Amino acid sequence: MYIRPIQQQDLDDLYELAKLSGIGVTSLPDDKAKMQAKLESALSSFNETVAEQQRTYLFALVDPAKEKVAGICALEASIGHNDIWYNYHVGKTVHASHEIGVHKITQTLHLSNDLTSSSEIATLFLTPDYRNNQNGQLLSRSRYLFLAEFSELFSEQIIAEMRGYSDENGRSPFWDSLGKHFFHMEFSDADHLTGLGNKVFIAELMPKFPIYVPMLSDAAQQTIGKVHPQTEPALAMLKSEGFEYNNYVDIFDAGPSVAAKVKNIRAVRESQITAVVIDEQAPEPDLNNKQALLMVSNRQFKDYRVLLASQSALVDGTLMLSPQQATLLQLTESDSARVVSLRPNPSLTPTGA
Amino acid sequence: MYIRPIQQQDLDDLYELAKLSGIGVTSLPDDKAKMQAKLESALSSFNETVAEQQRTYLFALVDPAKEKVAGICALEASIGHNDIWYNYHVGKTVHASHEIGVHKITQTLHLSNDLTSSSEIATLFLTPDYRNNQNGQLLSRSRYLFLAEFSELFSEQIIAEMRGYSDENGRSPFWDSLGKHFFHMEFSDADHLTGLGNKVFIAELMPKFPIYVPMLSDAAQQTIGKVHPQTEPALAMLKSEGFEYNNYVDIFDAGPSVAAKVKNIRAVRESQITAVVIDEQAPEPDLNNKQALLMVSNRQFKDYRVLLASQSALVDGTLMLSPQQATLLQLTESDSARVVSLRPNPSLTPTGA
Amino acid sequence: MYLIRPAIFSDLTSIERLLSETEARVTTLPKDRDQLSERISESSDAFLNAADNEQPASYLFVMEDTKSGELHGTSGIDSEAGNGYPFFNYRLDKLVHASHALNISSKVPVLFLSHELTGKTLMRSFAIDPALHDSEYFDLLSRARLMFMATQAGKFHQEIIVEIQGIFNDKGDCPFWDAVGRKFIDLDFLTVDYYCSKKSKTFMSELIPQHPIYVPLLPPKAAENIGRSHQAANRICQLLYKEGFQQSKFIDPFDGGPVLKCEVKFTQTYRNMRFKKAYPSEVADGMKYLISNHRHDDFRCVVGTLVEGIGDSVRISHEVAEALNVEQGDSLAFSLL
Amino acid sequence: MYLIRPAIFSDLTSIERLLSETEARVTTLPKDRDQLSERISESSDAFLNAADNEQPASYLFVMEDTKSGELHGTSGIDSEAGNGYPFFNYRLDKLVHASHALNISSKVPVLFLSHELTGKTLMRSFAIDPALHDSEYFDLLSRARLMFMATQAGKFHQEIIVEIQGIFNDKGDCPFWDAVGRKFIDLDFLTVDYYCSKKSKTFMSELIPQHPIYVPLLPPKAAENIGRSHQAANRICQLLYKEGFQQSKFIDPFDGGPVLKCEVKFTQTYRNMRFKKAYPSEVADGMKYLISNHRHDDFRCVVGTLVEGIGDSVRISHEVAEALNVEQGDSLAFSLL
Repeated sequence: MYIRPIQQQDLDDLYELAKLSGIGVTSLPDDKAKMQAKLESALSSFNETVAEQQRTYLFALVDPAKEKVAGICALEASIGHNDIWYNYHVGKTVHASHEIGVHKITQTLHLSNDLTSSSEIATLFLTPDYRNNQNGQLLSRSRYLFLAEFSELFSEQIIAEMRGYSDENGRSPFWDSLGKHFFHMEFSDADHLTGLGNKVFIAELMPKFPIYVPMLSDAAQQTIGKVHPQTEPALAMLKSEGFEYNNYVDIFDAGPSVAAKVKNIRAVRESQITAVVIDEQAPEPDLNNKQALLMVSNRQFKDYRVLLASQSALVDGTLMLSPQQATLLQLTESDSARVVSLRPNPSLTPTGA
Repeated sequence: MYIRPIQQQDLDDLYELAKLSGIGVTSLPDDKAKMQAKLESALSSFNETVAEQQRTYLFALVDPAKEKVAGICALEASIGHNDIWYNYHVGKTVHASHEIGVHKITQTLHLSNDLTSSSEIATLFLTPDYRNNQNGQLLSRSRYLFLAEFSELFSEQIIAEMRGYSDENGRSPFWDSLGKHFFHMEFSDADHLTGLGNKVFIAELMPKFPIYVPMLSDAAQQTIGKVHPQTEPALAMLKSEGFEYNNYVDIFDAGPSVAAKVKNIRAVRESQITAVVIDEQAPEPDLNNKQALLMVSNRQFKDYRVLLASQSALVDGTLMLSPQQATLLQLTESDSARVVSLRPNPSLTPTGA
Repeated sequence: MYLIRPAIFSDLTSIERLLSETEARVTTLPKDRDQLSERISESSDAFLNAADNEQPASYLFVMEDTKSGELHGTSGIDSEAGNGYPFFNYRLDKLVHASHALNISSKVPVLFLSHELTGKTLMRSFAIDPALHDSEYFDLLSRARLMFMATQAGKFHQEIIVEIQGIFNDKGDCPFWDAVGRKFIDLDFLTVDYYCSKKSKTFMSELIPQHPIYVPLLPPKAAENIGRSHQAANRICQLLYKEGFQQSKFIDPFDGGPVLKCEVKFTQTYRNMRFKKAYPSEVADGMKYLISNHRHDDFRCVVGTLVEGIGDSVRISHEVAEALNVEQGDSLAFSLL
Repeated sequence: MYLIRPAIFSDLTSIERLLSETEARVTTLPKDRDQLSERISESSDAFLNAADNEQPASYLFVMEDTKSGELHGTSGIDSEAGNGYPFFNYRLDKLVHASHALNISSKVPVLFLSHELTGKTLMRSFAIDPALHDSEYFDLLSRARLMFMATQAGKFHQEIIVEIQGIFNDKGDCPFWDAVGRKFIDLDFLTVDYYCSKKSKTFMSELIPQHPIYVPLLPPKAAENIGRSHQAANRICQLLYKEGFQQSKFIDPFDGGPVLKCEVKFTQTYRNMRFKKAYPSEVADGMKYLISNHRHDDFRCVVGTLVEGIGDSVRISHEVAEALNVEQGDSLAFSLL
């Protein structure tokens, strides 16, 4: 399996993915024309025919045996330039008086566009058949090597928005307590509209003044900044790379946004550039030994490639690749590679992380 | 020179310091009764006779030759519980329309109490006579070893508020463009009132609605988040420890607040616990060799002590102290110490920091 | 005969007794003796200080039974609501939330904290002996203030406001307070009410939420009570609406009760008011009127009968003349009861 | 004779020519032909749709010289300001900033974005041939709308509002815009004005700052112009104030010009209005009146003379009768010019 930029020929595969993804992954439109538009936007990003801050980099996880797309992931160079980007900023308001012995800290939600111009860890979807062999980890974390290589194309800060809590029936207590009063529709409908790229209605209908959290239902209060149970693993992965909750939440379901400085992301900070040796004897990666895997990128932009190698292939700053690996990576011995361990070394994780 | 908690006997020395500090250091009241109150608050913090979040830990830099206080510094356990803690949160507001090709990002100042319950790197003052021999560095950074040792007494996040820009005549362009319209007084008067602990008038007179930055004078706009030239070194020191501007500024002069997670502060993260050996042969610290100095704390609470030792005194996790050093630190060979290099190793500073 | 006159210091204990007997909430009169005494002293200054229009003045009247000398009610006027500080209310406004794209439009009611009523004339501190609640002396006690304002043209803002108590019960349950202020000041309504009288309403108002409140986010019971008055206020509301008062967009920030407003010159009392000279007489039949003297420092008002003729004087009974402290030829004001 | 009547589709080119000649800013009439034609079509629907009060209606009148057939003016009414969407204004309010501790108190003027005028009756789209600016036909063109509203009781919100143009010059310098909106939409005032006519004012208003604006933070030139009208509006202001309109707390969010308001029933036109039967006659002397028929779908209004007698009909000239399309016995409304 390897990672490469999305290509025009992937359209049918993408459309398959979209149908599989169903609701919940609103960024994969279940509509061929829209999917083509999304694809073209990605192609022009890699072709550098659009301004840097307009770019969406879309990557495919490819099964080389079938040349079939098994999953996709994306990086947004800079958010909030085509649409307005909304979050609630979770602030504090204190009411206090010495005289009558009152001191109360309450949370307040401020409608904000503060995250505008951040970069974003966006869409990720992996076909169920391929949810094994570290494919999810590779697909998600491969982006950090791209960030490390081309940091000048991204903002200093990068964020990821996490799906918020909803119950088994898809009901969001936060929506029911807040958004519903203003949008007069169900959460799933609002979510669907946003997924279609229709965001103007948000500005039109959203309450503009701050919302006092104590005025929401108890259930709603408890979901502020809480992720959907299915999103816990993704959150854990981001946290392991150094992302932290930044006090911004989604305006619909109050799912948290997490943020990091690009330079501080574990996989960016720890990645290193190595010489390349091509050798039939290169060790095969053992996909069951999670801690013994390396991500290797070819450091190229238009022909960006990432795959997994064995930690033992890296000796004294030189990476040994098999001819097959080198071919997939489009690397020769005169090239260099960028590598980092697939997962953080648990013993090196900062004590309090 | 060594660091220890402030003591009742220091009152006269403190009063001397307050007179020397003049205006600009509003947290050192030039009034004996108020100074005594401040002292008592610190004593009860170290005696643990007040609740944890009410505590202010005040430390003295002492010249052992004269047993005289040469400087002081403080840690606030949790801010905003006695008074309301105000900042402006610097947010973004986007006005956009595809139809007429408008997309404008403007800054907005939101009056907030968001930093309430953070810990704070507070007061620091060093007598001019002692501004040499790394005394300033020791005084400031010794606090991190206290944080490392007693992190359970502090919040996860710690902040420091930096003095904002004002010109040679003490005029703050930010104040002149904003605060003055509501307070009808000069910056220095408002600053003085706050220093006296009178903060109620802020809630009474401060504008409560967000302020659009483009509506302020150009000079005021430029000072948002900018420190006073004299505060640049302090800011650099905090940044070298991992503090970063957090988009909160002072409501009067727009000086930035910087923040870090306690666990991520360089001197906290890198500090280590060592065994202690007492030996006449212990190397003397070379105070001119900035990179070769260690801060050593005795890990005690009420009798907290810190001083500088030589890097070469630390070998294989054991610290060699001279008898004099051991006495000042109140350490015996059965005790352990916590040590960290006084300054970050420049070659280990993260690339982008 | 019941006489309205300025409160004086020796009324202190009588007022205290009166307040303990009345059921109505009178947040604007403190039950604390020191503060009550200060209120009386401020009022005395206000009545004496006829020349100075610059300072806010706080007037307190009492209703005295001239036979027994006992007090049966109090009523007051602040020449400037807030007394120089912000006078807080919530202002009910509607925002239109409409989407072109979705073709929907709805009006969302929102409560905005407002100082707009600051500086207007405030009628307050109304408390009456329950035995007189359904009598004409209820009208006398309340409307005497309009007589005073009308005779002292120029000393008062032309717009008068009155805060009417909102919905709460004896146990201190107040749906509006419980849903709004209590989320920020965790005290029950009766305690807050007590602080409002003791500490000043402004002080308390500064503690309540400053950002606008979206009504749809309130529990229905709280939302329903916005602008609703307590049934104990029916009598005063009936009187005020008849005078020409109307419900405003403002409500009390604590209990959600309505603020009524009217311009002095549009009140029935003012419109029906006439000025003539007093002619004390044995015979003084006719319709019932509120009759007052024309003095600022020693204003007095009673209910009496008279016949308005075409001359510049009217006959009033000797008893009325004595109560009002007027002699033949002194100015009188009167308005139909 | 100048006749006010509903705009019809064949007026399109004449209205275009008229707009190009008038100096006044008429943001509510688009200069774009397609949009203008749509406005006329909406208006025609409004006039025909007498039965339906539920939908917002947008009426457009023209003033025609019945001799030449040429148009000399337009004026309009929106039955609901905002036409179902928010109608944006800034509302000028004052907040009291007072400190007990420091014993200071000041009132800070603040502009709040408000939808409060949404749904009220809006008079708009007034444009007149400059040659008629100082004539009585200026009154006719404007006040005919009040005649229409008065004859169609129940179809309009009782409160009428009019936006008066604020201070700006031909070069597009507009101190209020430059200090407020332009900080967020970097277009000069004339461009914005153009978009307001082309795109709809609501569309533009959604782009301007939503948070309240503290007036002390504005440059003095901008602050001074809050609620000030352009001198080109003197004539219309004079007329409206005479009618009984008053300045409200609201201003235009773009140029800061005042919004005037009045209840229909308090306008002079309405107060002086009488309804009688038409009696076309050779002799029709008397004072000058606005005279209109009583029809919704084909409303007409002119200036004519008549003598109001005691009977239920009045004599009007044949010319007036013909212009109004009334015959003997048909209903007439008239109000003193």
